[in-house]
Amino acid sequence: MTQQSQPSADSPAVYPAVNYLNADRGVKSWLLTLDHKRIGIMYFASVLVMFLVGGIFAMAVRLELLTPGPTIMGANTYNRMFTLHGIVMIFLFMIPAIPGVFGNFCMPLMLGAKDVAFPRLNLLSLYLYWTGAILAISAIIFGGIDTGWTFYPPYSTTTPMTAFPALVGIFILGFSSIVTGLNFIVTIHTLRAPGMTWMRMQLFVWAIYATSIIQVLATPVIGLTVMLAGIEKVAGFGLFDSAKGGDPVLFQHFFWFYSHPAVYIMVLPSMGVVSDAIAAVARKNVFGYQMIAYSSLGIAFVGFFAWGHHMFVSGQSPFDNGAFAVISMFVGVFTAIKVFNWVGTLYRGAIAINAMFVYICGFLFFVVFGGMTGIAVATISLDIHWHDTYFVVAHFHFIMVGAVIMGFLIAIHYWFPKMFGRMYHEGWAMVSASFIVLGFIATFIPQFLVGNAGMPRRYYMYPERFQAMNVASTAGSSLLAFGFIIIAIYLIYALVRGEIAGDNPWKSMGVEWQTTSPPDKHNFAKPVVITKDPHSYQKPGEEVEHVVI
Amino acid sequence: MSSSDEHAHSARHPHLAEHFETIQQQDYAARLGMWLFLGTEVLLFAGLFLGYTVYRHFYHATWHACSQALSLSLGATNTVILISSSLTVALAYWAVKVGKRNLALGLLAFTILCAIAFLCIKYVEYSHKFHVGELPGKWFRAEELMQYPAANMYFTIYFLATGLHAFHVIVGMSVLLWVAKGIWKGRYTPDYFVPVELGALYWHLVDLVWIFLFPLLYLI
Amino acid sequence: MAQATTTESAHAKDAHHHGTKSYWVVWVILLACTGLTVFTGQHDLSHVFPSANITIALIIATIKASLVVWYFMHMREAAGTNRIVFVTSFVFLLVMIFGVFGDLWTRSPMTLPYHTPTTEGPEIEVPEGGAHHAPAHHSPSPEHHE
Amino acid sequence: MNELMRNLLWLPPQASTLAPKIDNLHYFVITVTMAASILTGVLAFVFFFKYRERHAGQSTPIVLPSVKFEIAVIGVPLFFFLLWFVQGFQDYIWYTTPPKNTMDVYVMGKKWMWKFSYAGGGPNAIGTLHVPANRPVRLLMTSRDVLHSFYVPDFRVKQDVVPGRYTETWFEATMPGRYQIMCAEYCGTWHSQMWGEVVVMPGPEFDAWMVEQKAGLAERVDTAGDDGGDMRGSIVEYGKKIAMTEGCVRCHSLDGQPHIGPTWLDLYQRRETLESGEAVIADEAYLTDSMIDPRGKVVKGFKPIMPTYKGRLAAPEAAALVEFIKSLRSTSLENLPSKEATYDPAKPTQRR
Repeated sequence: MTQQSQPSADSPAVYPAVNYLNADRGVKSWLLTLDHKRIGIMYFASVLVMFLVGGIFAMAVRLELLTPGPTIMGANTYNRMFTLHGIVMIFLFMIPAIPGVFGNFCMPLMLGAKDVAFPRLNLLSLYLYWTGAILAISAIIFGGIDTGWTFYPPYSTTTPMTAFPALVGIFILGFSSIVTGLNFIVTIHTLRAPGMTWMRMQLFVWAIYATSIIQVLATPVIGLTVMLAGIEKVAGFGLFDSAKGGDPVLFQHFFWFYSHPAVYIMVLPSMGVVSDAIAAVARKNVFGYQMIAYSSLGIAFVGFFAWGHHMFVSGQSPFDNGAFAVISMFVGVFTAIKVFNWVGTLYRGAIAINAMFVYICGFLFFVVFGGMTGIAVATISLDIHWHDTYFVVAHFHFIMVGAVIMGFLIAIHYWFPKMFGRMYHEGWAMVSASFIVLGFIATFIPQFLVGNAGMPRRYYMYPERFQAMNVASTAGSSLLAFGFIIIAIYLIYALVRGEIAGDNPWKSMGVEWQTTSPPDKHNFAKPVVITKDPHSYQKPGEEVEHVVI
Repeated sequence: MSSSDEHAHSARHPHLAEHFETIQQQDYAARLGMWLFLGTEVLLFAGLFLGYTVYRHFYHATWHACSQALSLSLGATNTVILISSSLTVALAYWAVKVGKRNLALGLLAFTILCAIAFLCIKYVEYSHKFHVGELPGKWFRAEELMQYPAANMYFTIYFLATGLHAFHVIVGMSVLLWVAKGIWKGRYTPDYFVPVELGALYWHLVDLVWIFLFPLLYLI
Repeated sequence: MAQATTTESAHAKDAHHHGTKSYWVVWVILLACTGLTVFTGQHDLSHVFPSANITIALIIATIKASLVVWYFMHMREAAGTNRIVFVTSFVFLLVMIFGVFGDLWTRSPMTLPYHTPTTEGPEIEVPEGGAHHAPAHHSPSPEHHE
Repeated sequence: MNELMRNLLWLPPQASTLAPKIDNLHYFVITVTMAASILTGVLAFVFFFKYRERHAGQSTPIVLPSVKFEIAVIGVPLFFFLLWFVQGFQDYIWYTTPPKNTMDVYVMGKKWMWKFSYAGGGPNAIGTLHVPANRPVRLLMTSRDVLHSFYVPDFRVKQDVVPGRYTETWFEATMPGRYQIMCAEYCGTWHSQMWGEVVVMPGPEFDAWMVEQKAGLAERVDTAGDDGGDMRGSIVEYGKKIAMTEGCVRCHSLDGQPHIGPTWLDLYQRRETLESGEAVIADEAYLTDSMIDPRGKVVKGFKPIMPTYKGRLAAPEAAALVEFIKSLRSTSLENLPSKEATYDPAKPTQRR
């Protein structure tokens, strides 16, 4: 297939006998592989385990909050639970998930390349991830860490509990993130297929490119911050200790300089996945391709200037609060552009009815609602009431669960046939999708309300007046957990006995669908030449109506 | 290090990895990867420069007094040493390109010697500070600086910045040793020298950071 | 071949074979700059303009740094993307510093760390012509001080 | 309309001059957010039904946005966002500049309690802050150990409390009543119990209270001063003296030895199981009740022989005893005293 040809719908689906999965056997072939697809699969497995671990901590927190008083655990255990929930979910699942799994697996395929630019560095990134994960999780054994995932001194540096293993773990995870970002930037710059200019790359590749820029430029700062917190805790240098002249608010500047761009590291890849998936599901050209591509870069750069809106009530001066608030408003505009263009892509499309579309509808609603509550929280006067309450918790879960995990699920359902060559059961996928969307709403809408009522974050015991909403939220979270269990079941079933998917089950025009699924060890039998714009679905030589809104 | 993955062998060019089309493409990728890595190093030190400027803003008088306590002569000699080592490593890179293998090895040896000299001077400065008690945090007990508020903060920043920089000097030395071994074994020749360039780039960055650290710590 | 930039750096490769004269010249300039910055560092120049010392030192350091980057690190022949990458990292260094200093420059004096609070009540400073605070005219009663 | 929206969004009552300002902007922002997200969700569903795939391989038109459409897509959201920013920043500047004639109160956040002392020689108080209604009150806050955050939901007021420096906030309560203070910045084991209360009294009633407090300050303490405090010996020694004179130590040991009554070492916040089998946390309320009505909640394994101290102990004496019990802590991990974090102020520096 030299030309980017229209996928032949009628040829019977065939499962290639030799592919990257069984090209060479043995555990050593997996652990020392240089194949970006295998590294992607190993990332996939470890990221799912981390999601399970984080989910268990989440359920522990939710069960504890069923009653105002102590329910199933003591105060210190509860503090450890929500801290570990934060650390595991953010550093071990959200940040590495989509870039690590689908960035590794799909991005080189989308570029028409044989592999990433530095395969050995890619494997190093996976090993760094595993080491960091083991160290971070080991914090439970060394007495647990109860400082919250933000490690604010002076509490984090004076608490009797050992935060050191977790800090070292995050330091190592930072390097894994830098190395992945660096690898992807160089790959996108150098290994694009002939004919693929920057404007013919798929939108997922644009999103991964923007994410990698943030990963490379922001992560060193958290590496230094975590190192300083560790030194401060062990050696008492007094950098953030007011008794020795330090300023605790300075740590917050250090921490959020990384952590705000980090939230864009999490959300940008899932936006890229949705851009690709919407074009494939609606079988239509992307509405405003340049706008979506440039808004990814816009979010990447302007996201670096807005970290101060996490510190509106921390004692920051009114001038700086105002400056950060204005800049945060501009970051919101880029997300709004993306949403309008996604909905525009659906206009006059040929939308296929499948589970992915249920997720996409949920994704659109949650991105808009989560995003605009973010803008609401960035309005300074409202933040005085909302800061550190459950309103903020609900906002970032709307973005993290609503947008990022929904995007992760869309990516799984979209590329599962390409990764494993088998198809999952569409009916069960629809059922679990509705469970997930409804469970999500039932979990986090009550948290918005209890946040409005004034319930602060990280509360082990709370006044009775907040109990009703907390019970509703716990009920919602169990529904959400149930939805994830169904997904796990039918995906594992499909892995073993799913029907053969064939090269291009979705009839998508993505470059990654030009090769067999699961793809050969060297990706493409014949080198790919790109002649058309990406996501363009008209058949060659067919005249199609051009509409300009 | 990104330089470590250029050694897969294929028929087209002895050092061309199979997923690259041409050696120029691979060189371009290696250089871009190295410059990105240098960007992350700059941002790693950015945090310490921020800490320095913030606490200098708070404790202006203390900063002035404490920087007098450092020995300017040792700092200046260190700067000269690093600048000269930067020169010799650049010449070594040039020597490899034009094929003068022994000259390149000699120059690299001189650069590594300069690095060792830098670390020795650093050791002298540190031991003096440990002796006098100009130490960070709770160990600070230098009498004459006691009357300045938060004088320990200056030495916290001093030890963190110069400590991290010394660590990078050690890493830079081992990179240069690796490059020297490559030249010695004849792997880096006039038609394949990019890893030498990357090693030189890393050493220049170490020198670059010291160029900024020296005036801020010793002269203000 | 979409990699236009790689061919350009290929030509640049043969431009390398000029002599090493430029390296030595740059080395001499660097040493001169170091001498200059040491000299200016020892004399208090705040009468020239406020915080003159640090500004001069930073200017000289930037000159030295850009010399090292331009000649020693071959930024002269490097591809465009490498330049953008390295410059952006310095831009974000400045963004970080000015973001934080937006806070420090505009804080009210009372909220700065070196404004040493007693454990109980602060000495309320009356800002020049600022709001007249009730307790200003009498400092908190003596028994508040430890 | 205001009440409807306030109840709909579960907002607490508006008990300060700041609350209506914030809530009005809140209603505007939330309605626009709801409208936009519902519009997007509904539009997606409408397109889903209207443009679903009729037959396999159906070709779709190329739809491209015009420049006018792009400008609208950028302009409309930006307009709303900047409008909110302008309104929000105005309210914020109004919130950060206290009026001239405020009454000053120094607030000290300490691991899991709030301490207030009034400027101009007023009384000290733990946990309860008496303020006059319709008069601005300015709080000058600092922390003894870690970060805390002074948060009164009903006033919509929140300000972090940072050790080693002062942060300032102000409010003007409008409705007399009792409003809960909560700590909003995570500060350790009992962060969720670091509550206090703002008692808003009508103006004249407050003035009378203040006069009575100041008069009584010389010989009697309203509630405890600081544990290293400057009042007539610290509250803890005062409590210890009462324990000796009233004979509590005859039955309650102070060092953990089993005795006639439960030991007082590490008693505070300990989970006790009573004769009736139900578990209870030994907090201030339980300790004070047990002094007044000892036979009400007897701990399992002890005989109900303790005499009642109702009428023999005045309120401050009971409070002092509770403080004394709270200070008896072994160095177990559970409630490590926050000693090492207390700060000794660096030497005062001359103004730059």
